[in-house]
Amino acid sequence: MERELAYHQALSEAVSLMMEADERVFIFGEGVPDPKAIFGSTAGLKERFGDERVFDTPLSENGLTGIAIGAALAGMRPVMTHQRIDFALLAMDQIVNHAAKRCYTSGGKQGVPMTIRTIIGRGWGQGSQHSQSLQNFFAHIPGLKVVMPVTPYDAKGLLISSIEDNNPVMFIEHRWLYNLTGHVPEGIYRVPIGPTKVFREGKDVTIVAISYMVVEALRAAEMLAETGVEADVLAVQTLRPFDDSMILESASKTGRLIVADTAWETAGFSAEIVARVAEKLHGSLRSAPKRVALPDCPTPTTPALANHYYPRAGHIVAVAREMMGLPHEATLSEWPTTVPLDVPDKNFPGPF
Amino acid sequence: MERELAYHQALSEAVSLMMEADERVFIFGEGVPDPKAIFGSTAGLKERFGDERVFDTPLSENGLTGIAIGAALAGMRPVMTHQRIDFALLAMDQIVNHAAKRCYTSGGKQGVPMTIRTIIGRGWGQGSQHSQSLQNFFAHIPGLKVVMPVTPYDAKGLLISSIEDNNPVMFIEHRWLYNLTGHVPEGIYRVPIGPTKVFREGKDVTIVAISYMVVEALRAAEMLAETGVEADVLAVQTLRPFDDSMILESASKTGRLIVADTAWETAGFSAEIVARVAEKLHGSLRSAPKRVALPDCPTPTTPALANHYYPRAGHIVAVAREMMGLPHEATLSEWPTTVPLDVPDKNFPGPF
Amino acid sequence: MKSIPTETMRLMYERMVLIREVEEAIARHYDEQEMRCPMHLSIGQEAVSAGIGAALRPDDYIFGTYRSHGIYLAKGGDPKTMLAEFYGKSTGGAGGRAGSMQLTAPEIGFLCASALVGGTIPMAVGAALASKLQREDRATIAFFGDAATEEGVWHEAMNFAALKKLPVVFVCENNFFAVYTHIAERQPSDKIYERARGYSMPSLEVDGNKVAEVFTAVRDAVELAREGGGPSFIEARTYRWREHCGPAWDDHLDYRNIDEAKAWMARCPIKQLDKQLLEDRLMTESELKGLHQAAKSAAEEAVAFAKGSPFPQPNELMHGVYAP
Amino acid sequence: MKSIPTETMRLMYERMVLIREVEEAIARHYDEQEMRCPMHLSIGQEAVSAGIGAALRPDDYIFGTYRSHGIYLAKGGDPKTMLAEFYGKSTGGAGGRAGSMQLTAPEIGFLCASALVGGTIPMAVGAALASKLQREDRATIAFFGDAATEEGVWHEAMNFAALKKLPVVFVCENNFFAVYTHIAERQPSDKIYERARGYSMPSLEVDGNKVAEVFTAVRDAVELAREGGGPSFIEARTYRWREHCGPAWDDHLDYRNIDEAKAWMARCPIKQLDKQLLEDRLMTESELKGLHQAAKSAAEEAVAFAKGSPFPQPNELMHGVYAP
Ligand SMILES: Cc1ncc(C[n+]2csc(CCOP(=O)(O)OP(=O)(O)O)c2C)c(N)n1
Ligand SMILES: Cc1ncc(C[n+]2csc(CCOP(=O)(O)OP(=O)(O)O)c2C)c(N)n1
Ligand SMILES: [Mg+2]
Ligand SMILES: [Mg+2]
Repeated sequence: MERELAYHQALSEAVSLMMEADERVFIFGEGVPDPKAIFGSTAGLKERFGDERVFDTPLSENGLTGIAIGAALAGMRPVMTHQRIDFALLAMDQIVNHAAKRCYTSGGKQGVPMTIRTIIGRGWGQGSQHSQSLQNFFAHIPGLKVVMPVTPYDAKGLLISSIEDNNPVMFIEHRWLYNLTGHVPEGIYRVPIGPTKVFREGKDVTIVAISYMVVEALRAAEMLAETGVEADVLAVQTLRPFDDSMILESASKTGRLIVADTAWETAGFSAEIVARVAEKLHGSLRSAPKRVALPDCPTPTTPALANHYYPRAGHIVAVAREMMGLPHEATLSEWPTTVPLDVPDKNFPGPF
Repeated sequence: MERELAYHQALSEAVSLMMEADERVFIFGEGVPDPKAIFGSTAGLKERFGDERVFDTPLSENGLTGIAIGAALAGMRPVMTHQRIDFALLAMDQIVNHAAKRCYTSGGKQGVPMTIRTIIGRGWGQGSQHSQSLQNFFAHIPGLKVVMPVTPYDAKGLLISSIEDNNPVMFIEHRWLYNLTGHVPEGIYRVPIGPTKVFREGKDVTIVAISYMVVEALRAAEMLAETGVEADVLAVQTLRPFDDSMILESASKTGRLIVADTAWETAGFSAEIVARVAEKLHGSLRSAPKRVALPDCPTPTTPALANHYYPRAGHIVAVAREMMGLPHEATLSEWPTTVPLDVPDKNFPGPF
Repeated sequence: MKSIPTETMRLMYERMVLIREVEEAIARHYDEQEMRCPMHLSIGQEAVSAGIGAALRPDDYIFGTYRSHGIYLAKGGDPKTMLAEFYGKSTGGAGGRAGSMQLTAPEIGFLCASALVGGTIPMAVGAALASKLQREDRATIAFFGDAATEEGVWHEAMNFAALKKLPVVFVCENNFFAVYTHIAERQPSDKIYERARGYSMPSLEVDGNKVAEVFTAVRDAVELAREGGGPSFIEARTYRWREHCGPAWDDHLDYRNIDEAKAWMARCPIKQLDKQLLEDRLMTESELKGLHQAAKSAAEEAVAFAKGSPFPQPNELMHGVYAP
Repeated sequence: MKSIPTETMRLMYERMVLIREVEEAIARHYDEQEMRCPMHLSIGQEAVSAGIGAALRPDDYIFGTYRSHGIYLAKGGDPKTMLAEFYGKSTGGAGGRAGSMQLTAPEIGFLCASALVGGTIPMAVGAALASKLQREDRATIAFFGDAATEEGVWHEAMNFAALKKLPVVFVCENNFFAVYTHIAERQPSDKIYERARGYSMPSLEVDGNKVAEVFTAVRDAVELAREGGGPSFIEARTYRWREHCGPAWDDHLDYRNIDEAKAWMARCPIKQLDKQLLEDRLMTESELKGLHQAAKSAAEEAVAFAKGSPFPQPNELMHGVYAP
């Protein structure tokens, strides 16, 4: 039977294999070698490769990012972690002004082979400063690559591709995917940076999702299938460079587009997806495209409000049915109030 | 005859009047009181109000932004400057994680009445680290307000509104607008934060522009008018909170939408505008909407490449004519190679 | 060194006990999973907060961290609204929008806490700048941990405060750890106050488990600030007992020297003061018991109040994003 | 203090003169408006660059600032490709994509310059980390101005370099100004090397207009770095002659003390060395003249080369955004 790994295990395996294969690879960041090992995603690395290639750091996000750039310019392939993407905001100068510009401004002479692993999340009272989904900041910047893996298989394959890439890669993981398990082959394999991935095929509606929202989209597709609506579910696992071909193909087939993002709707990457379809498939959509994303407010800590802040499968279902001209089905779009909605699964103790 | 002021004079007058009217207002930033006075936009303030309320600073963008937030929480109304928006990347933690969240996370108890004046630009070899248009970073963040004035009149009126606002306002100016002159009334007046402004009316095509691109859009409208095409020209002077009503009205009237932005096209605010129209005016556009913005590459310093990097009136004209089904008119869309294209006007000596 | 008035000693003791009991109550109830937000306890570090709180006027400001239950209570914060906030109720200080990490109470001068390490340090300097511009003799405390001094913004804030001689006191609670990472893996020396000397301001080290030492140092620094003498830096060396985040004990994770931990616990700031107060006959056994009892019931009352309070309504989600 | 070999003195002199002449050529031609990018000259500060350059091996690294013509030439950079870059030509070091502010030349170990103050300081530390991991005895220079030490990232880089004992030398070119703003308006003290002492690394001050002093300090620090002794900090005090950005004189703007400026110019690093070389009979009048002439023509040759070179083609706009 096929080997199954959890998302976080797939991540550490990818780094472990690359460190074994290439001595230029090393990993560092706040908490990397500590007992929690970035939610398990760096587990075993220090024991395996020693504290020179796997090390903890001071709390200096901007400096550490610059240090990674410098090491990359000097022939290394650093993997660094910002445990939460909110912390990466301290490093925007190094990421956007420096890493992203280096290759072009050296006339193509220099590459910056570095991977920045960072995590987005939701729920469990993390609140406004520990749960933002800032992927669009990076998707807007030429010179960066932006990768957001969904499955354990993709997490490992895309992380390997990112570490081998000669450019700065923002590798954005989702905390609610960490315990997701799935088949992960042994050894080194690559999932190419770029293509959008088809998770499910259907003729009626196209659901394009990002990161954890793919899970909600697949749940929605299940629920829709029960009522005879067949959805195409596509995952944008690379936001930059963005390849819209699969999306255009699917949307022209179904004539209906829903974009589900973990980020705020306004000025988020979901707008780019809708805009591409509007520009390139003018007149071929049967109904107005729609985004399922966050409302314009910071994340509240209390579940009483957070439960009404985060979009779920039910919201996607409701939108899809409306597009199909089907009546609103409360039972499908309302969520069960019996289980807590602020955790990925009921065994989750919190905090993150 | 009406009083005319340059954009930069309008800015300093706004601050001067507010400092006179409200002793809680003060202004600081790198170079604020120096001989160049932020390209003239803070001229005379130190002489007028002294060096306690008008002062220069160390080079500490993140710290200074936090200092402004703290002063605002303690009852002041700071105006601070980041002379280039690229420098504001060092302050993203304070702006996005802190200023933007404070009101909501205090349960509405605290406001953060601060104005961050920052400048975007183009051309004259500023290159990849001194010419970015990063407005969409801020437009994406609930809790911030984002203002981008076009005319001297709006610059003064919107800056006064921003200083009086009880929330953090990103006030984004464009270097190429600094010498633009126009009528500016004496005394305190307000231009409300929010509404989109109509600069010109026409029935054939809607051109929505941001910041300096409004100037190019108006030139394009002139050129189009000569060939019988009448354009609506709208300026989005407030990106957040974003009011799309005028845009929807205009687009449903003309059935054609062009969005001209100073930023990169991919994942920029121009995508949000196109997405809004696609979602809310489904089926009512006669041709595919189009964005006129920057290609996916960092800013080159050499004019030989920069001339092909920045969009101008001619590009807008070409797109509009294509939408109208009119033949391509090289004479309209090509630019004169006789004058340098990397300066706002031929008298400009550079550098910025 | 000026002597410390008896009522100040009593006040500080009372507050240390309140902090201890309230956090123990949080620890007792946390596993009920009704406080659904990350929680960083100050148990073992109470003397730093109590010493600061007693040295301040009600109108002085404090800026804190995600580990601020202690200074909130030491500044006179209400346990009820704090617990209600943790329970996500509309009676919470921020109506359930802040949780523990962003605990804020402008009404007592506790202007901001942050889930970002170092995030509030420059804000404290900004508030001090405001006081100077307003010609008020108010002092501001910037309260943060040892790892916060590794953030560039600490350096920027220190430089600016010294440059402008602002009435701010930087109090660094050095408990030697950032989560599981010892300071030796983060800084070349653990004597943070020595580095602070490079900023042209008075800088000293105190025993953070001796509330009298903390109080005296902060009182003098605050006095200096009020007189226009500019900022000071105080490193209070102490130790965290429980896990970094959450109510449990985590020594099984083996990230710190157990003997070191035991030694620090033996130097419990409350027990040390117990003995002294009794020896100096400032309080009797029964008075002390009484204080502990009172604190414990205040804590449980706060929990009961929180549990009994209503949740905010869904339609309030978008309230308060912008100030009117 | 080890004595400095004659050929090293000659080399440093030669390079100071080359820097001076190349920048004078830039100043002469700038108004032709063909170099269409911001330009920050090092005239008056040549000794710092020359001293650094002479203390390094070809395989050592330098990270600089937007004011790096000096260290580029001092590290052995080709004036032709530099000028061509300023003229925006395809023969420029970066094919016209970098201009002056982001001058880069990996081929000579000049790995990065930045238009962001302080931006390359952590990169230098990262390159030093790479050398350590690669078991190479290469040294890296972090070159920056006085105001760069106000940026948080300087603090973060200093702390990390000291923590890991990395082979990096921080050289701060203190010319007392950030654009028009004197250091007194930015830092409580102008003795930056004193603050650097707080980072557990050797820190000293040198006369930045005396190339021998700079050379000796950098040579010793580089030696220490190669031996695994960790980082050092060197403050080289010097003075900028022309305007902050551009080729003009700007004393009419009255932002600095004219006598102070005159005094510094009287202490011109090149003139001082002239005298010494002649006194010590290391060079003759005519040799010196010869060097100046050679430098001047090298500069004009570079300008001619740049002017004669082709511009990049429009279709190259998107080339090199990503590395293959
Ligand atoms: C900018 C930033 N980086 C990292 C973190 C993750 N984090 C939260 S608390 C903490 C440890 C901080 O240690 P210290 O400053 O000593 O305070 P203590 O927790 O010991 O009281 C870290 C690394 C964060 N919240 N913010
Ligand atoms: C992060 C950042 N802030 C501000 C600026 C604007 N700026 C460019 S050079 C300069 C002065 C820097 O002074 P210093 O570090 O002493 O170097 P010098 O120019 O004197 O060589 C400033 C403020 C910038 N380029 N980057
Ligand atoms: Mg600590
Ligand atoms: Mg300087």
